[in-house]
Amino acid sequence: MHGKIILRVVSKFLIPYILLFALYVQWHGDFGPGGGFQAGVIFAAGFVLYALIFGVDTVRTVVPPAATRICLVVGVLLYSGVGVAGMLLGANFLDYNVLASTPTGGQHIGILLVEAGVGITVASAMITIFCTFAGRRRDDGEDPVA
Amino acid sequence: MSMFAVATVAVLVSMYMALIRAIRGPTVFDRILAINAFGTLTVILIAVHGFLAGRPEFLDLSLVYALINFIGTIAVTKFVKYRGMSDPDDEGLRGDL
Amino acid sequence: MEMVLFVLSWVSIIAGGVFCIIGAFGMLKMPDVFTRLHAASLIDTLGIGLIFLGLAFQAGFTLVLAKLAMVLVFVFFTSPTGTHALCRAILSDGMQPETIDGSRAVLVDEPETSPDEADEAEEV
Amino acid sequence: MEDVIIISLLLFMAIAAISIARMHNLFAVVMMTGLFSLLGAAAYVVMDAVDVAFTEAAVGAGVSTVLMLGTLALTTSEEKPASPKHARSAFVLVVITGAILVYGTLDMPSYGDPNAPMHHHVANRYLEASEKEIGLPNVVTSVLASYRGYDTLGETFVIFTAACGVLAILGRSRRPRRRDEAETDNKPEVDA
Repeated sequence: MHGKIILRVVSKFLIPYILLFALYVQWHGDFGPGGGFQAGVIFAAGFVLYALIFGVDTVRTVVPPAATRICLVVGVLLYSGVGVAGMLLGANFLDYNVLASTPTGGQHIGILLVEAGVGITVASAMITIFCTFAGRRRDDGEDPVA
Repeated sequence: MSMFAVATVAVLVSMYMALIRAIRGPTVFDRILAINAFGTLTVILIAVHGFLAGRPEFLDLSLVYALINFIGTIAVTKFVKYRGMSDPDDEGLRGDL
Repeated sequence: MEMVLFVLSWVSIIAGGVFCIIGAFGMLKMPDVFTRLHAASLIDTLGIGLIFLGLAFQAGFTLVLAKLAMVLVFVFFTSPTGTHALCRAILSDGMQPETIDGSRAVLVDEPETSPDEADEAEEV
Repeated sequence: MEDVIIISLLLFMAIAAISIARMHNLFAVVMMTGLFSLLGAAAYVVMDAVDVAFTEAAVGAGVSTVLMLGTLALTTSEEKPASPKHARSAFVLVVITGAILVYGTLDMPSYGDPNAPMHHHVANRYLEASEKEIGLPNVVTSVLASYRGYDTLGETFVIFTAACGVLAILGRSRRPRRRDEAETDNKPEVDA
């Protein structure tokens, strides 16, 4: 186990803070720079770091393939669902004014949910794409060291 | 000339030298090294520019840069060493960086 | 007090800038990868550390100070780790540091590289 | 001072781009592209487009570099040598295209021009009304998520489609992995 310990310890120490920072970017996007897109990418970057050091298979036990696929759909449905909810309450598609008693309150809820949808989709899409690429072996070459 | 301007000039000069090393190579490790240093210099540049422009609130960006720089270095190193990213390192020393 | 802080931040920022330039210059002029690695680590430690210290003196006790500290702590942990990973990759690639008397450096815990792995490394 | 930073960053970007064009090792090209994105993001910060810089740093310099490395791991990392036969005609074509593009930029408003059409169309309305209509301090977020909600919905669908495309092409291994052949016989679902 000698040698590999440094990267493992440092990354184990850092990954929770990376995910926390992603959540900060997600929910602080209303006030400062950031938002769902950036937060999703940073969240996925935490998992990418984990995959690089502990292997893609380990990540796949933490986040099973089915989970990322479901999250991928959930994010898109959450975004469209907010739009449809506005329609059901008697306004236009993606009009958030009617979601709460006051227009600004409705806008606040709508934007929060929409950003959450974007974040979930982007994070699960990035994790899916990375694991699909990295989990595959080269087709032409030999398996390096069985 | 404020102190931030001095720091900016120093960082820009260093960035130029790091860029030349990244282009010149000669081995792939020289490039990784130069790009890693370049990322750190960018982190400094963004922080110093925030103070220079009088709005130092945007330091979140520096954090993102530092994070991305680290992940990029690890990814590139792993790629160079193993020609791929798929190998788990549970057994033996494969996948060890 | 103001004056002291002002002088301190000037000194830190100038010193940090000088270390950045020395590090980058060394990275450009040093003869082999290991010495360049050594020069580049100057930027990641003293360069960013001193410049951020100087900025911290200017920031005062605000959220900005906390963010500066966070970036510094992050770089403090990640930069040596990245350099360590890179150095092990270079060593496993078969490169050796140049020594004065031409002897090879002794690597304590480097695993034996299998022949086909060494072949692959050469393609890069 | 801002001008000095911008001009140096653009100069570095030009140097990096030219060196990318002259390289043959695709691995080095991927790394230099990451550096190029980093420079672009720094330039966005200097131009005060903080949200764009955020995205460029996270996506352009970070994740896309990692994904391109993943692609290289599956294919090859050396560029095939181009045939020198068409080099001259290709150069002429590139120069002409570049000249046309530069000619096109002559009609654009100059950098930072306050009279540019962009500043007189809808931007002012957003800036004035956002505070009381949406109530968020960050106007970029309110434009992105509320005023231009349709566009962002479209972007989300684009990412969703990209992930679906990757899954459709690479999601299932064509052959089971050698190392865990015994395991894969029991489980039909392999990876991704």
